[in-house]
Amino acid sequence: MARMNMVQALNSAMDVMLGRDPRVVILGEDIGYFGGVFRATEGLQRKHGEHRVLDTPIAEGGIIAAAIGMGVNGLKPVAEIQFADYIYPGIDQVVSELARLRYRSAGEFYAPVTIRTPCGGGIRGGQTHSQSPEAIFAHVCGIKVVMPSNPYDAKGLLISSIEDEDPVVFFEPKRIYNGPFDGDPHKPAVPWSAHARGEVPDGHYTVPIGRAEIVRPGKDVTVLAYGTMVHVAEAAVRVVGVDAEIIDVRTMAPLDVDTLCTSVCKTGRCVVVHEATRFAGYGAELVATVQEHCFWNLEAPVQRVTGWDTPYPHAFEWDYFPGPARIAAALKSVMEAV
Amino acid sequence: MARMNMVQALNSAMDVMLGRDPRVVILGEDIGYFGGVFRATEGLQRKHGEHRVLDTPIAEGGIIAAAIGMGVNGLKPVAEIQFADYIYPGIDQVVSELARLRYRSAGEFYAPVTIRTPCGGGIRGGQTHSQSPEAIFAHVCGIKVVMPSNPYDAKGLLISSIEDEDPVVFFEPKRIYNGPFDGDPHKPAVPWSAHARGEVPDGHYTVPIGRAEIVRPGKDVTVLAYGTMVHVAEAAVRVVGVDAEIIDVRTMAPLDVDTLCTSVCKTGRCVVVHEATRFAGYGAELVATVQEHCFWNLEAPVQRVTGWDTPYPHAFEWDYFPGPARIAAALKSVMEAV
Amino acid sequence: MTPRSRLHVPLPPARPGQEPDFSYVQISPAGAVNRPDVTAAARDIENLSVEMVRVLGDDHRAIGAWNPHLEPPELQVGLRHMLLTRLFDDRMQRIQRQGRISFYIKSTGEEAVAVAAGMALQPGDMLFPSYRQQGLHVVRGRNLVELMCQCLSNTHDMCKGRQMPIMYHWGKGNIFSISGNLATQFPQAVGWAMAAAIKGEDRLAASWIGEGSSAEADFHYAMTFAAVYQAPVILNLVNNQWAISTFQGFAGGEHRTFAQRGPGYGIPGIRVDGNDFLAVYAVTQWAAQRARQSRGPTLIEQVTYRAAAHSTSDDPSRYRPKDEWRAWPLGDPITRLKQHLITLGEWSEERHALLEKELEAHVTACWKEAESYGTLTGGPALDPLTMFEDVLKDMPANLVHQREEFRALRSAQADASGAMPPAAKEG
Amino acid sequence: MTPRSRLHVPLPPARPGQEPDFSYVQISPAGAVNRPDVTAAARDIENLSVEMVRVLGDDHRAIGAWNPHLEPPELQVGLRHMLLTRLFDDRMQRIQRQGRISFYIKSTGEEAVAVAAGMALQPGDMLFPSYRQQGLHVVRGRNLVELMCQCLSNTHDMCKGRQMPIMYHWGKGNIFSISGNLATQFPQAVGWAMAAAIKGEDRLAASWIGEGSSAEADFHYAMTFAAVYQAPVILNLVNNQWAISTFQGFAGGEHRTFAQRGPGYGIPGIRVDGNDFLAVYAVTQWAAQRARQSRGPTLIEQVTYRAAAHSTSDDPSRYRPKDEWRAWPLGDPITRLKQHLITLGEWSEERHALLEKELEAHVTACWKEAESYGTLTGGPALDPLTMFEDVLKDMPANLVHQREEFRALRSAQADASGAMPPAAKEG
Ligand SMILES: Cc1ncc(C[n+]2csc(CCOP(=O)(O)OP(=O)(O)O)c2C)c(N)n1
Ligand SMILES: Cc1ncc(C[n+]2csc(CCOP(=O)(O)OP(=O)(O)O)c2C)c(N)n1
Ligand SMILES: [Mg+2]
Ligand SMILES: [Mg+2]
Repeated sequence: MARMNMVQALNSAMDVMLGRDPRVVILGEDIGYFGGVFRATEGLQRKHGEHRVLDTPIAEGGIIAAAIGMGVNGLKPVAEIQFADYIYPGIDQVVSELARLRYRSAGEFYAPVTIRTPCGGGIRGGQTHSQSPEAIFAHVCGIKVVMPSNPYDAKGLLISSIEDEDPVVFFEPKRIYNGPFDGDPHKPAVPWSAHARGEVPDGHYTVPIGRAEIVRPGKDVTVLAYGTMVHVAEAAVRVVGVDAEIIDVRTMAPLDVDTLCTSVCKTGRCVVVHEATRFAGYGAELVATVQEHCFWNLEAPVQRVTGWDTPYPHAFEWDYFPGPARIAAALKSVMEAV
Repeated sequence: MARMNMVQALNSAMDVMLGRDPRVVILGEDIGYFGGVFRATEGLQRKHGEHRVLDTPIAEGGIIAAAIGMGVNGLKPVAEIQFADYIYPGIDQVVSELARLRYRSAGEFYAPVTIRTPCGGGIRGGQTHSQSPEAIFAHVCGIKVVMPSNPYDAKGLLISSIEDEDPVVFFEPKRIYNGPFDGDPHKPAVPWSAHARGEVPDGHYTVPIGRAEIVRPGKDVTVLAYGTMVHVAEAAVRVVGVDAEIIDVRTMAPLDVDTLCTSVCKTGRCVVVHEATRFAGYGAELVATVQEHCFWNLEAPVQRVTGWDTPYPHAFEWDYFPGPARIAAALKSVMEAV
Repeated sequence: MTPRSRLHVPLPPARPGQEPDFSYVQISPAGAVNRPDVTAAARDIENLSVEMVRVLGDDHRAIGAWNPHLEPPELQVGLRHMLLTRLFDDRMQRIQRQGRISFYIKSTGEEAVAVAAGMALQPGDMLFPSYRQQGLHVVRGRNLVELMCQCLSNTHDMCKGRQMPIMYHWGKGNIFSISGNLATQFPQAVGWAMAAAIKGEDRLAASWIGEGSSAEADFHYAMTFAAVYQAPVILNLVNNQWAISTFQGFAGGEHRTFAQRGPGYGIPGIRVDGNDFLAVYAVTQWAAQRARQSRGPTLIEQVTYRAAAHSTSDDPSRYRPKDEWRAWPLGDPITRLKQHLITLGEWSEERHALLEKELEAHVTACWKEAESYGTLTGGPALDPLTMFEDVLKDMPANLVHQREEFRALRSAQADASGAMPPAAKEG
Repeated sequence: MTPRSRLHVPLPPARPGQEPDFSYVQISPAGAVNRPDVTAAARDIENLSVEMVRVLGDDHRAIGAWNPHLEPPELQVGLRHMLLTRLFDDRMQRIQRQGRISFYIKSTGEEAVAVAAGMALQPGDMLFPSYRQQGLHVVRGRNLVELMCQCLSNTHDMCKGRQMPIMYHWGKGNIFSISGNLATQFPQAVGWAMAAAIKGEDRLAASWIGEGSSAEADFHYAMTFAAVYQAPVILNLVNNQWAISTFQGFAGGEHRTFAQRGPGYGIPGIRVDGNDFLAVYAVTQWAAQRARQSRGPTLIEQVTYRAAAHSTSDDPSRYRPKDEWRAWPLGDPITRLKQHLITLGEWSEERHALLEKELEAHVTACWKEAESYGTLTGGPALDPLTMFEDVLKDMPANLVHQREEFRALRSAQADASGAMPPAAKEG
C-alpha cells in the first residue's frame, strides 16, 4: 500500500497496465516526453518507450480515430484528451464510430479504447477548461462512462476500463486530483494522504465498472453524487447533520439502478448533485430513474443541485459551483417537505 | 392560405426570409443547384442567386464555422446539415463557439445562425440516418432547440428562428415531411393536405420559440411529445380512449415549463414520449421538471416511452419505433396506478 | 475605385441539357510518367501528383515504366472480378427497383479502383473502404450470397439487420465495417497502420474515400497522423468527379489536383488513371512497397467517373448532362482491360460473352440462395430480439429490461392479435 | 526477410541539457526571394512556400523586392508597438507571479507577427487572432487598461468576468473574441470573409493560429472553404516551433514547411521570416492586395520562435534546452527593427532607452488605473448576478429562476454572516 493522490493513482494504473499487457498504448497531446499537463503520464514514456507512450498532433478527432484503428488492430489504446472541453472536435469518432462499431458489425469488430479526460471546474479555467459533459456521453449508447471520486477508485476503475472490451470515457474531476475538496475554497487544501481512499495498492487491482458505492450509509435521505461532488455532499451532510445515505454513482453508464433505487426506496427522499449545468443534464436521468422506481416511496420531490445553466464563469467560479450551502439548502428542503 | 407539406412549408419560410431580408443566406451540402436531398431548398438558388444560396464542401464543421463568421459579419445564415446524424463533425463549432460567443464576449459578438437538420427514423436509414440528438443540444446552454410537428409550425418556427438573434438548432422530423404519420407503417400514408396544420399562409408569419402548444385538451393524463411523436401520441390516445391532454413541446430549449406543468398539475398523470434513445435523453429532463413542479399532484410515476437504448436498426425500424402500442400501454399503466 | 471582393462559386463544366465538357481533366499519355524508386523522397517526385500515371494506351497496349507486367491469367482474373462486380451491382439495383431491398449504391465505372488495388495488396493487409468499393469483397473471394443477405437484412445478414444495405464488413477477409458517416475510416486506417508499425508487422492498411468526403476533418487527421508517424498506409482518394450533386470543384478540385494535397503534408501524391486496371495495380504495388519498407504513407488520387447515380435515392439527371459518362475521356475500366487482353491475344469477344453469361448465372444463383434466407417481405426472418445485442459486449441492465418489455409487448400483441396489449411489466 | 514497418516518432533537435540545434530551419538570405505580382497564379509561385521572405539583412539594411519602403516614422511606430507589447507582457507575467491575476500568456519574440501584420491592414479589416497576438490590440490603439481589466476580471472587464485572462475581444476595434478552443477562429474568419465577398465589400479578414493547432480540423475547413470560394482572407500560421511541449515536427513540420500546405489546396503559401518586421509587413500587404482584388486567400507561415514559456502554467525547461531561444537564428524582432532604424540614422540607443522608460511608465500608470477598478482580492467587484446574463439575448425562464435562487442564497448567507453582498442591480 502506498499513499497516492489521484494523479499518481492514475499514473500507477497506466504503469501497471503497460507493464502487464503489451497491447496497452497511451497517446495524447503532451503526454509523452513531457508527462502530461497534469502529469498523469509522467515517467511512462521513459519507462515503457516511445512506441508505447505517444505524443500526438493537436487533433482530438485524429487521436480518437487513431485509437480506434489501433484498437481494431489488437491494441488497447488509452487516449488522453487534455481537457474534457476539447473532446468536441473528436466527438464524431466517439459517437458514430467507437460507440457503434460493435453493434453495426454484429460483434465482428470493436475497439477497446479508453478515453481519459479531466473535467470540472476549480482551477480558474473559465468556460473552456471547466466543463463536465458526462450527460452527452451517457446518452450515447455503446460506450461506458465513468467518473471516480478518489485515488483508490481512480486506479481500480482505470484498470477496469483498460481491461474492458467496451469503449470507456473516463472523466477525471481535476479539482480533486490533489485532495478531497469539500467545496470551501477558502479552507486550506486537504491532501489525499489524509483520506482513507488515498491508500492505494501499488500493483494490479480493479474496481468494477457499473457499480455505485454507498460512501455514507444513512436512513433519512439519499444523496446521489459523483466525482468532486461526493466530497462536497459529505461536507454539506455534516453541516446539516442529517442522516443521509450518500451514494457515489461512479459509473454514469451503465447505471447501477439497483443500488440507487434501493437506497431511495428506503429513505424516501433524494437529492441529486452534479457540477455540470442542470438543464437536460445527467441529473435529469437520475431524477427520472428514481421517480420511476421509487415513486410510491418518495416523500418529497427529488431535488437537483447543479451548476447553473450558464458557461463556467472565470471570476465567479465559487458562485457558480454547487457548493455545500446549496446542497444543504436542498437537503433541508427535502427533509422539511410535508 | 395554401396547402403545404412540411418540406414546402420550410421552403416557403426560407423563400420568404430570403425575399424580406437581404442578410439571409442559405448554405449546405447539395442545397443549391440541386435543391437539397429532401428538396427543402428547391428553387431557392435559381430565385435568389448563387451568392444567397450556397452549395458547400462536405464538411459540417466548416459549414457551421463559416456560418458563424457570416453571422458575425452581419448576415443571417441558415445552414443545413443533411442529416442530424452528421452534425457531430460540426459539434465543436456549435458548443464551443456558436453557443458561447455572446456570453464570452459579454454580448459584443454573437452569430444569429439557424442550423436546420432532418432527424428521426422512418426512412429505413439505419443508424446513421435516423438519430434524434436533441438531448445533446438541449444540454448546451446558449442555443435554442426547436422541433416542429406540422407544416404550419414548421414555417412559423423557422421564420422565428431565422429572425432570432440567438442561435437555433432546428430539428426536422423527416418522417412527417409528407404527412402526419400516426405510427402505423402498414396503413396508407396520410398527406398533410388532410390535416388542419397543412394549411399554411403563403407570406410571413411567426410561431413563437419557447412556447409549447396544447394540441388536444384533456383532463385525465398529460402526454408530452414533440415532432413525429405528437401524431403517434394522438393515435394512441384515440385507441385507448382516455381523455388525455397532449402537449406538443415544440421548443426543447428554452422549455415552456409553465404550459407543461400547469397541465400535469391538473391531470396528475404524465407520459413523456420521444423517439430518441431513453437513457439520459431529453425525456429525462421532462420527467425531472414535471416531478419537481408537480410532485404533490402526481398520482402515478411519470412514464417514458422512447426509442430503445440501441442504435436505430435498419431491419427492425418498427420494432424500435415507440409506436402507439407502447404509448397506449404506458397510458393504461399510468391511468391504472393506484 | 475601391477594389471589392466577389464570392467565387465553382461552376461545373456542364449542366443538364448542356454538352459534357471534360477539358478540365489533365491527362498524360500512357507510359509518359516516370516511375521513381520507392525510396524516393516525396519532394523529388511531386510531378506524380500533377501528371497522371497511365499504362494502357489508346492502342490497348501496356507501355511505360509503370507497366506491372502481369501475366495474362492474372489479367483475366482482374477482368472477371470487375465484371462480376458490375453484374452484381446491376442486379442489386434492379432488385432495389423492384422494392426487394431498401437501398443500393453502385460502383459502375469505378471497378478498377477497388479490384486492381485489392489484387495488388496482400490478404493480410487491412482494407478500410467507403461504400463504393464492393470490388474489394469480390477480389478477396467473398461469397456474393453474404453481400446479398446483408442487403436483404435477412437471417444470414452479417450485420444482423442493423445496417442499411451495402454497409458490409468482413473480419476474416480483413475488410473493415463501412460507416454511414463519411471519411471516418481514413484516420482509423492510419491508426491501424500505426499499430502494425508499433508491433513491427509487415501488414499495411489501405483506405478509400471520395473526393467530396476529403473536405471532412478526417481527411486532414489521416494525412497529418500518417505524415507524422510515417504510417504504413495507402490513402486512396477516389475522385469520381461528383459528390451527390456537387462536382469536384466544391471539394477544392478547381485549382489543384487532389493528389497535390499529398506533397503539402510531405506525403507522396500520385495521380492515376483510375479506369486503367494496370495503372491502378502498379501505383498500389508501388505504394505498398513503400509502406512495407518503412517509407511511410502514399496518397493516391484515383481519377475516375461515377457513371451511375449516387445511389438508388438519387437522380443525376437533375444536376448533370444525362449522358455525361459517355464523354468521360478515360473510358470504361472493363472495356479497356478486355481490349488489352484481346490485343494480347489472350481474350476474345466470344470468351467475354461466355464469361458474362457464366457470371450472370452465378449472380442469379446467389440471389436465389440469398432469398431463401429471407427477404423484406417473406421467408425466414431475423429475430428482432437480437436488436438488443452487441450494444456493449455484455448486455447492460437497461437493455435487459427493455428487451423484456419488448418481448412482453410482442407476446401480448400476438395473443390479442389486433387488440391493444396490456401494460408492460415495469409499469 | 520480410520487410517490416517501424513507427516513426518525431524527435526535436535538442532536449534539456543538449545544445540547441536549429539547423533544420531553412533560411533564405535577405532580399533573395522574388516578389511576384499579386495577380500571379498559385501554381507559379510555389517557391514562396519553400524559401523564406526576408527583408532585413545581417547588416540591418532593408533589401530586395519585398522591401515595403516604409517611412521612418512608420518604422518608429512599429518599434513602439512591439516594445509596448513586450513590456506589457513582461509586466503581466510579473503580476501573475505575484498572484494578482490567475494566468497569462506572453508573445515574447513573436511581436512582429502581430504588430507588422496589424499595421499592414486597414482598420475595417476583421482580425481573428489566437491568444498570442495581443500586439494587434496595441496596433489598433487599444487602451491597455482595458486589457488589464480583462485579465483582472474586474468591474471594467470587457468579458464581465467570464473569461480567463487574455481572452480579449474588441467590437469597435474589429478584433474578434478569442476562444479557448484552438483553431476555431480560422474557418470563422473565412466565413466572415465570404460574407464580405457576398456583400461586395472591400474588407478582408485575417486570422492567426499556431503551427500546433494546424493539426485541428478547423485548419482544413478554413483552407478548403477559402480555396473553394476564393475568400478574401489572410490565413496566418504562426510556426513558433513549439506547441506547449511538442516541437513542430508533431504537427507535420518535419517533412515540409507549413506554407507548403497552401499550394496543396491551390492557395499561395508564403514562408516569411516572422521576426523581420519589414518582411511580415510586406507579405501581409501583398496578401491583402490579393484579397481586395478578388484574387482569393493567402496562407502565410510566420517562422518565429516562442521565446517564453507556453503560458504561466508551463515550465519549458522540462522539455527544451533552457536557453534555446538564444540560438534562434532569426534573432529578436525588436532588436532587429531597432538596429535597422539606427542604421538608417533614425534611431539611437538613447532614444530607445527613453522610449522604454516612457512605455514602462505608461504600463505602470495603466496598471494603477486598472487596479482601481478592482482586483482578484480587493476593491470594487463585479456583481456575480451578471453571470446569468448574455447566455441568450433575453434571459430564459430557467436562468431567471436560478438567478433568484442564487440571490436568495446570497442574502441568506449575508444575513447569517453579517457581511453585505454587493447590491443587486436588477429586480
Ligand atoms: C458526415 C457525413 N456528411 C454527409 C453525408 C451525406 N452524404 C453521403 S454520400 C455523400 C457524397 C459523398 O461524395 P464523395 O465523397 O465524392 O463519394 P462518392 O459518393 O462520389 O463515391 C454525402 C454528402 C454523410 N454520409 N456523412
Ligand atoms: C481543442 C483544443 N485542444 C487542446 C488545447 C490545449 N492547448 C492549449 S494551447 C496548446 C498548444 C498550441 O500550440 P500552437 O498552436 O503551436 O500555438 P502556440 O501556443 O505555440 O502559440 C494546447 C495543446 C486547446 N486549448 N484546445
Ligand atoms: Mg465523388
Ligand atoms: Mg506553436
